Amino acid sequence: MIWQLDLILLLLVLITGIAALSVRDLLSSAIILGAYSFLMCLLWTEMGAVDVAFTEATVGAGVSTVFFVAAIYHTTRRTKD
Amino acid sequence: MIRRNDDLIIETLARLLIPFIQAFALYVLFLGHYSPGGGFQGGVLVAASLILLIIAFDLEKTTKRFSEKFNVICNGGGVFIYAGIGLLCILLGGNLLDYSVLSKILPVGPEEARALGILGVEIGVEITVAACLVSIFIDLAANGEN
Amino acid sequence: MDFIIAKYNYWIYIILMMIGLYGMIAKNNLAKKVVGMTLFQTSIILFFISTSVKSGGATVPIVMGDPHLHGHVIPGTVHAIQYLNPLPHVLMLTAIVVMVATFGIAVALLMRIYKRYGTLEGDEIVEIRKQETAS
Amino acid sequence: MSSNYPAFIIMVPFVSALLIFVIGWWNKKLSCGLVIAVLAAVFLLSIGIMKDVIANGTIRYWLGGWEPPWGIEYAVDYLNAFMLVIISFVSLVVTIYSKKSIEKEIPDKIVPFYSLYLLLITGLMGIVITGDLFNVFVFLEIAAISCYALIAVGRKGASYSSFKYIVMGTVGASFYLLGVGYIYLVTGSLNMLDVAELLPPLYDSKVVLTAGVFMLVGIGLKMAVYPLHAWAPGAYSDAPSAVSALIAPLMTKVAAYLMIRIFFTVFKPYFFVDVIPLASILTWIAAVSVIAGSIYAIAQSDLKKMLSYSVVAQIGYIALGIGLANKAGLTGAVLHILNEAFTKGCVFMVAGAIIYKTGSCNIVGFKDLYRKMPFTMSAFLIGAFSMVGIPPTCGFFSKLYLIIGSIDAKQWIFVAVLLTSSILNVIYFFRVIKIAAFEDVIPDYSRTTPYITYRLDEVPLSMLIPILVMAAGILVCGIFSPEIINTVIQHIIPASF
Amino acid sequence: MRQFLGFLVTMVTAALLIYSTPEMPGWGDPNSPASTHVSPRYIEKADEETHTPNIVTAVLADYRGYDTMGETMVVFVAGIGCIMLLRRRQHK
Repeated sequence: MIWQLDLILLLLVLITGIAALSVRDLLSSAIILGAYSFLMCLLWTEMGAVDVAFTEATVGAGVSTVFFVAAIYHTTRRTKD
Repeated sequence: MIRRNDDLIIETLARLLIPFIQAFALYVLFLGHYSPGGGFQGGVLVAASLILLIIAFDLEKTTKRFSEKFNVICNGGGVFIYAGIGLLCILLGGNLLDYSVLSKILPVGPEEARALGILGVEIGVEITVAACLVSIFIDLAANGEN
Repeated sequence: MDFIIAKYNYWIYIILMMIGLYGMIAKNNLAKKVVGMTLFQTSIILFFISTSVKSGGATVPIVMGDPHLHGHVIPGTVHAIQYLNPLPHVLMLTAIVVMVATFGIAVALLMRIYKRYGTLEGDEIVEIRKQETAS
Repeated sequence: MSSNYPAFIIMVPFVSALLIFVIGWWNKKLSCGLVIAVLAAVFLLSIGIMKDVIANGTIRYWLGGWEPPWGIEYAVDYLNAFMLVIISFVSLVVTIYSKKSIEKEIPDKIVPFYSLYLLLITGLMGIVITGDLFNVFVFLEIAAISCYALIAVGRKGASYSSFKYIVMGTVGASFYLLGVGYIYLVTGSLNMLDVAELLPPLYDSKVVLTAGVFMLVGIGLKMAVYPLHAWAPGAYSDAPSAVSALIAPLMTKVAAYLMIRIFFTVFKPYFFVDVIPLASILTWIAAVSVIAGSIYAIAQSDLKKMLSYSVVAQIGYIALGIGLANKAGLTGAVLHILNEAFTKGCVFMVAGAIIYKTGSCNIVGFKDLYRKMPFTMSAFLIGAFSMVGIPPTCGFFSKLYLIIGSIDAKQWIFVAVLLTSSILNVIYFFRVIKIAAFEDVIPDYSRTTPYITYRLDEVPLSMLIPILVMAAGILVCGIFSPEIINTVIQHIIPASF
Repeated sequence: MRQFLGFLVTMVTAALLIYSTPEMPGWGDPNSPASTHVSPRYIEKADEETHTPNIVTAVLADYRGYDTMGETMVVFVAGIGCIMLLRRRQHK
């Protein structure tokens, strides 16, 4: 456990989390959410939860981003907030 | 969403990558006892490879190979393997999901029987997860038009 | 100050959870609510994983096997202090699966809603619904 | 084999949910028959468990053969067995009813519908039977996710109601999970009975307090008590009529069961009464819930919407009984769960029958319904009597116990709240009955035969019989309520009362 | 209004969480109850009792296998739910 790395990752997670919620374009939001999931997965690897990190990498950064993009393709990218 | 687009680079890359992804998925499944991984992660990887197939080629062609009926059978079949192993344990005189009684029908001791039970269960999880995630993706991508 | 640093993981998880919760309640766009939902659920997973950490040289919860025993160990030689707590990891694997299932259903619903109302903004949908009941 | 009943009661509906697809490909119409057969078997199993519990006391069943707290266990006591019987019976009756109504409402999706329907019932039974805190979360999500999908195929605009339910339901389940996490952090265990032993020395800890608050808020969201009820009216009224007849009686009541479990088993009763005053806060919330739900119900012109707000009001009664935390109050709460299961099942099925016949359930259009559908509407009358609390029905007895409980706790204001709510119930139910029974359609004199001839226009028998069974159930439970209390409910009350 | 409600709910929840954080066991404390009550048995006995060196897999599929069955059920429910929500043509 290296606390400097830990802290940097936590800050990045916070930044991407806020960005995913506040960006005014749903497609960007989906991609940032994927990045968020991937950073979260790095954080968990760093904490030693390898199985959980593996799952999050495949599910959060992979499949759910694909689902979200597919849904946005059929709906709209527009968002007011 | 997904139409035929004839992009040579993407198709070749997909052809190259998909076998490796699926082999890695099997590796993750069978080495789940010794390294990170297991049924769920393997299943998601299989689903990812199939989604790549759908994106690189087209949806209609893939769903022809991969009928809805087959998908639902896989979907339920995986869960059925899990539940079946659990119920088999009851038939052999144990509690639900007590894999150690599998040693009565397998030529191994109760501890190895547990390991084998875990493996069987993980295979069921892998099939279900792969089929389900692909089915959700097809539904989302086709938007009800398939 | 000391106590902020000693538990910074917990503080970050609280902040993250608040971001997610605020997004779920205050955002008007339904897709943004789904994004908030994901953030909220991930923060809870972060909390659980944080509880599993043990300082003092504990490693990932995979037993270091003896190559002569096919990767297994002699019983009684493993001590709890050497490895991280595996139980929160197990629980969170299940929680992630639940998360992706909820996400799938929510996204499918988003598409149905868009097909019906032609928009994803919450207030516009409420407006259309009001007109429907009035007529 | 009988020792494995608790395992079979989950596995039988679960495996059948997979088999429905096989049978559905062969013949679509058979899928409903299979569900009925399965639920009949489940009902017999739950009766078997109930008998076993009455004969031998609590059943402990170790899943996977691992002793608790390492493995997951079922700990089936009187309360679990009682809830199992209620769930299996109500779902059996509603399934018989659902055949015709689903064939009319969503004819193209019968097979996946019944599969999800069985999984929803599996989820509800899983919540009720298990003795592990995290396992409750898993089954809560199974029930909730299948419920989201089932609601969304209902009448126009159901998908938005379902989305609202997803957002609030996820917050509820996640809060519950967070509470479980806090409990795990301080005790290191997830087994309910083990946690109950480990917690008392830690009652001063702020972590335990937070855990309790989060779990109760999460369950409150699932239960739809007043300030957290926003999802309930839309979800219940927009769902297909068979689904609303299933979830309105069962979903919130299972959450109420969970609240009783957390209040009185996981935490000792004195924690919420003496250590932190959460119980009295709950009673006040419940009182507000009762009054607000009734007032909202009066304002509705749609029958299903009115009944949905009435669910919010009635769940307030149960929360009030739990929050009073004395013998009569808890008896009233548990009896009211039984009463609500029958009453809400009955009136929602009547609403579905009216939709089946007339296509809408706006109250203004109910004129002459008593002449056209006399049996259905008399069942509605019995349901209304039970909701108001008129003596031979079960609602009278549960309300009586709640009033006795309030008097025991010296909370006179709650007595007033309960009586007021009865009056409000009279207002909103008898408005419906007045239109349906006494307002005639104005004869059209310009036509050659001005007087309308009244024909009997009842729903099909397979829909009518379940409605009448439910109505009979309300009366039977009312008449035999002393026996029910003596054989079952008095064992549910914790010994410290 | 919605923003205000969101802010209020968020602040109340945050206040409750922050209020309880100081009393939590320290982060990474090997003697916290979570690490000493149930989990040591898994770590020490998992390989011996199930012949599975990956403790997470052993606990996931064996000690708490019933949870995992529920998890599979959840995935199945999501798949069927999406079929029901989005697929227009009946599969025959």
